[in-house]
Amino acid sequence: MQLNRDELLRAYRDMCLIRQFEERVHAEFATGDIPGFVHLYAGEEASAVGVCMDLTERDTIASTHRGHGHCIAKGCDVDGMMAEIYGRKSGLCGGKGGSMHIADLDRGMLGANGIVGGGAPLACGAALSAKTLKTGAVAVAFGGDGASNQGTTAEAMNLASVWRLPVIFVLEDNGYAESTASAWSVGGDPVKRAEGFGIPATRVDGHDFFAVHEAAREAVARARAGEGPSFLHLKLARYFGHFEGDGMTYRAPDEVARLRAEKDCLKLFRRKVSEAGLLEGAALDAIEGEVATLIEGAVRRAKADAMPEPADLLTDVYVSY
Amino acid sequence: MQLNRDELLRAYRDMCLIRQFEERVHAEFATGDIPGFVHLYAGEEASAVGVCMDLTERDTIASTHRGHGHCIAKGCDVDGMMAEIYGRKSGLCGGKGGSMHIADLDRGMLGANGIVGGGAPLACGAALSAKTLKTGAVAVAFGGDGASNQGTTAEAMNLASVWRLPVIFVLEDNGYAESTASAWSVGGDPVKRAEGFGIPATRVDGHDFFAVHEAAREAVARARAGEGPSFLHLKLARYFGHFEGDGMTYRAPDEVARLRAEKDCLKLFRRKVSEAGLLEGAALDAIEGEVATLIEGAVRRAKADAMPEPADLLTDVYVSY
Amino acid sequence: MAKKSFRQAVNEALSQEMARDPRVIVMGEDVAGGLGAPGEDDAWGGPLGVTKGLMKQFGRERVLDTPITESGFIGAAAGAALTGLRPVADLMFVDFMGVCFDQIFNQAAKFKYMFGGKARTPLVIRTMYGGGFRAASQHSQCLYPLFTHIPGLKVAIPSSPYEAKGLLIQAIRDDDPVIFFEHKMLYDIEEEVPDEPYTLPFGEANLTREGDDVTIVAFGRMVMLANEAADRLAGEGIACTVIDPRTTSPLDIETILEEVRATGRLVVVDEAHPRCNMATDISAQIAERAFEALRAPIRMVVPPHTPVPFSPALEDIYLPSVAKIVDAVRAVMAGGRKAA
Amino acid sequence: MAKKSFRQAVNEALSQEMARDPRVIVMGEDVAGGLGAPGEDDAWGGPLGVTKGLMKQFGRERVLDTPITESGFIGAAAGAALTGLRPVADLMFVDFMGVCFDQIFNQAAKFKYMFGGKARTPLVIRTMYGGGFRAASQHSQCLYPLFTHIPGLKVAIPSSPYEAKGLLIQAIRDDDPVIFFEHKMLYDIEEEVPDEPYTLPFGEANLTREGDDVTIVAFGRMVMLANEAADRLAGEGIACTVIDPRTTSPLDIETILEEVRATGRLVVVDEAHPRCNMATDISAQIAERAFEALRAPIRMVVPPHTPVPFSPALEDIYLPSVAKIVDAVRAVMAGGRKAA
Ligand SMILES: Cc1ncc(C[n+]2csc(CCOP(=O)(O)OP(=O)(O)O)c2C)c(N)n1
Ligand SMILES: Cc1ncc(C[n+]2csc(CCOP(=O)(O)OP(=O)(O)O)c2C)c(N)n1
Ligand SMILES: [Mg+2]
Ligand SMILES: [Mg+2]
Repeated sequence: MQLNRDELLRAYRDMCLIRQFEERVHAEFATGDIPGFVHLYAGEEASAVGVCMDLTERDTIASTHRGHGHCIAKGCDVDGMMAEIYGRKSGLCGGKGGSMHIADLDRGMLGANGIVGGGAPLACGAALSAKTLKTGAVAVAFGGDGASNQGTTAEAMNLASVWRLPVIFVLEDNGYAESTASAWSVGGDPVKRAEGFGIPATRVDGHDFFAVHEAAREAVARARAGEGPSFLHLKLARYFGHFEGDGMTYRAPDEVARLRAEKDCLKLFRRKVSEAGLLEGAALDAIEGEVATLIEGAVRRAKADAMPEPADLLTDVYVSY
Repeated sequence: MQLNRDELLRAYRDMCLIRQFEERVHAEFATGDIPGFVHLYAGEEASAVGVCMDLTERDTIASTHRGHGHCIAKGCDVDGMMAEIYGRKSGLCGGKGGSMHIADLDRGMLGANGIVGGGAPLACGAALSAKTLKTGAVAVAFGGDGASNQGTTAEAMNLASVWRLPVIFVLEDNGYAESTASAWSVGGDPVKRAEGFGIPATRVDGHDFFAVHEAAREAVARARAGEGPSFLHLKLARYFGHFEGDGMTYRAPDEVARLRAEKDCLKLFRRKVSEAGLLEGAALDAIEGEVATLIEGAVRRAKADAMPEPADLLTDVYVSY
Repeated sequence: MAKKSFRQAVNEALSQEMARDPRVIVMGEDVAGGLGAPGEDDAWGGPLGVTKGLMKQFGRERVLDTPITESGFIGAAAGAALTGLRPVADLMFVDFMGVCFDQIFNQAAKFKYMFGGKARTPLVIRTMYGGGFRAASQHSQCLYPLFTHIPGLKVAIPSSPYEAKGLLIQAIRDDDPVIFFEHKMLYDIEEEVPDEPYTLPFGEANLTREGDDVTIVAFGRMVMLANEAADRLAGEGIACTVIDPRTTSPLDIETILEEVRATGRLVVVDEAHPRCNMATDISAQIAERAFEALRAPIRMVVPPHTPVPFSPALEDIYLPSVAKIVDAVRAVMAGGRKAA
Repeated sequence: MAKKSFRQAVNEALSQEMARDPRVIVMGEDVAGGLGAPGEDDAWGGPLGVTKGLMKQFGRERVLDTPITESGFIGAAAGAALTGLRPVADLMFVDFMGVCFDQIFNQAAKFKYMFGGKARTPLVIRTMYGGGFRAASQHSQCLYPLFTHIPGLKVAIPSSPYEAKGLLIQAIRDDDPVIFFEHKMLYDIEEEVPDEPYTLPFGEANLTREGDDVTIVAFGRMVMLANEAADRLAGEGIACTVIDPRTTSPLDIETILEEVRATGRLVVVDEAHPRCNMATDISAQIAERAFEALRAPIRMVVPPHTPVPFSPALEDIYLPSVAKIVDAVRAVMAGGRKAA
């Protein structure tokens, strides 16, 4: 374990922030105030935070439809995110994008993506920029088990392999694509596939922040050293439906309850740091409290913030036209 | 070696037919009479003929831009092919398709394809028809080393894997996609990729008809038995340019001459059957003579045949409109 | 006959055609759902439940869930159509066409022509389109002009439950590839729909209102808005003919010509992006062929040339509306020349 | 200044912009060629040799050959554009857009809007289009209407070597994604092209002929045909204005309006499939905005609604031709109303 106290606190804070953000959006969505399709990341926090831990603002990530966690882990402003989800002018995208398109280029967050598999080629492009401009930056492509079957993912892996791009493919295998189990939809083995493209690949327990971080750290180091792409297959779980409104009848009745009880990444983190005597419970509790205040504020502000104006409809299509 | 005399004669005849067809189209193209893009298959005959040997008319193949060999191996009429290449009304597609779109659905030849990687999903569809309608038929998707990097290929492999389709993916790795070497463009190993999708895969010497046929026979048997897809990686070589007009400066100066001398599939076939005492040289020579007559007739007829009429422009767009 | 929702009408069409013809199969992501999962089988029936129940009726051999691999399975549907099946493939949102368009426009659409007429490709691709769902730029587009552009494709856009059932059954029985557009805001709309199977012909427009002053042409959900506008305008003494062409390819331009010759005034309502869309297509054809009959400029009611915005505040003003249609009709009534 | 071919003009634009700005890179299948192969490096320069020599000048780090993986590398170009490079990606034939359209129309085109204005995506996609090459249905399409339809994209269609160089340099310096269409039958056409770099503005039409009787609008290779038709018609005493809009998005509709107001007659020549194409787009805009000025129906000279046939005998009659343009102009001169 190579993280210092501050880093550990930051990791826990970010994971809590994601969790509470998502639990709250879930609750708010139920009131009918939040428009559109919303896909929540709760349960998968160790992935976003573990992977982004060693990234700087110069490094980039390409995210998915289930992007809130990646945004937070990459440092996006939580008020701006919440306002965006509510469609407010103060949102990170001025209300034009919504949950599925949150981006913050200044933080290296290249966007959630409504197209499954859409992000992997983009991450290759960011990696190409880094390589060509010799910035030393690394790019990460997050994608789900469903996305792993999309042709774009395969193409991006081969491209990264032959171009030796500083890119990391993170397969967040939460067991489902919509209602379809990855056990059925993913033929063979993602790790073998990646190796088939000539990419070093490992499988990691995605509930375990430390395991994720360790694997990501190696991959980041490999990328920074100019040794090309890496692939991580994280096994993890989502707690809510595919999108808000999904009844989740395809899951076992007690499945989520059991996951929350036995596999929860926050609980696991707490157990590990306390067993290792690294952080005391009070510090972690304090973080949870701070985070709650933050989220409360974000929701309050988002609800109060103004909607975009009619004139906003026509701007931002082109730089010039 | 499980083929009887008639089968061996047929195999040699088909390989000769392809070779002479292509050598002749090469020569005719140089005269300027043949319009459009033409990609020749000469050198790769053992693949088409070896793979199609155990297929019947019920079985289907999806081909590529380099499709003449697949057409002949699947039983397409050589006159109709030649006329099509010349854009004549008597062509297999009435002159509307040309070299890149020759098809003959009655023979299970689902079409050459101008889109690299376009055929693999179509072959999955034909395999799905066979499976759903319980015809016992098998589908083959031919594709090049270049096509192996296309997302459609990966998608089709996964689909075939999870649907357990009776389909065989044949990667004709002739070392180049246009002027780019497969040694560069194909990251990792195609056999491992296929295995990564859960598909049994083997690498075969694509110059050796018998090796190809043996591997294909197993794959066909597996498909007919309902055991799902297979993958064959054939290493072979093309003798002409990527398309007619390609100067091939990217190849070593003596590369093709050496291949013709040392690796030629027809020579190898002759050597093997004569060493094994299966066919005598005279029988093979006779075939070459017959084939030459056939090709001569095809070219003569194609040149003499009528062009499509103006009214043909507007037909065959829809069944009804 | 009973009131049925658009969703039910589509489901019924599928179910009846599957019962009628064993070659009809349905495939797509989660068209049944729950595959390989521990809970309910047939858990989804598509994200909005349109195909729910088909799997229980016809089994997984004819209602096939797919991996997320649109090129793969849409291409497979095209290949299956070429070899004896009559697949109905579900492209979920038409916005996803960009990952599989090749299999549609270079493969399925062109088989027949490229192969000299020998192929038939009885393929239906069902897909959701349109705005109002707050689904943002990548889940709200119309894009039927892109498919209408392509020779070899047919394009149907039902405007109501009755239309949906009849047009879908026609699409399934049709021997050409058909892209079938379902507006996601229509699924809960109800009307009387016959229980028995019936077809509505492609290339024959439907007149939902008749009036002497102005001809309005609209597609899909816009027909509803056009009818509402016509009702409102009737109160002002302006009598509108509303034409629902039902299919954009083939397009019943003859009926539109005839009506425009009668009214001399045309408004075209199109929810698609404004450039090279159906509004321009129809305007141009009319301007070429019924020029002398036109008494006022043709008006197009279309969204601005921007992606679909997420925020309800923006999406509401982005979309064509009853008020915009009413304004356009008033404008063509106000301007223009006398009757010939 | 020297005579240069369209091919040379494109090559020179790329070379000069790469020299000027280290962020400009070129990528695509065999844009150099010979990678990993035993023979000549830079063996191809694309299938028609347009990018030949760039790799020798700028090295493989800036002239990147790619595997056959259009979604992968076009998407990578979009991602690179978002993060500091100015990629010129080569889509070889526009017919291949179907395997990578998503990265173009849902990603690159929408970044700026979806992200609330914060992105810029200085991406150029060069691509060959058009018929006459006997390249059949999957290598002869135009398809620029599909890109013109999409908000967020710009679309340029140079009609000559001079236009090609100036428009390509503009495209590369432009901060929005541009799809740059090169007609494969134009590559060997020559004209005077300045040696130094210059830009031609987007959204500003070019008048290649001026005359009082009829306005002809044409795109790309069709401009050449329209000019020829105008020359031929001049012999009959019919004076044509020929407008080359240069870009379809943005479109300089104002210039077209102005000219149509002057001549009262419009012929639009479009090599693209006839439905929802640029001919309909322009006709519709003119019919809406210059209706009163029109003295005759607008005529569209377009191919029939069929895929592009292979046989020269069919392709020759499929394509718009000088004769067809001449006929259309004669027809609009014959019919119609008196001047207002
Ligand atoms: C190209 C495309 N196909 C289908 C969809 C619809 N869709 C959205 S999310 C999703 C499932 C994605 O599964 P996975 O990649 O495992 O991510 P998860 O939702 O589990 O995080 C699907 C099918 C889409 N958005 N884009
Ligand atoms: C989608 C697509 N991209 C690019 C091309 C252009 N192209 C035609 S053949 C070819 C090379 C194909 O290489 P490979 O698959 O190895 O087949 P080979 O030509 O060697 O038989 C390319 C790039 C195409 N036709 N379609
Ligand atoms: Mg998943
Ligand atoms: Mg090859």
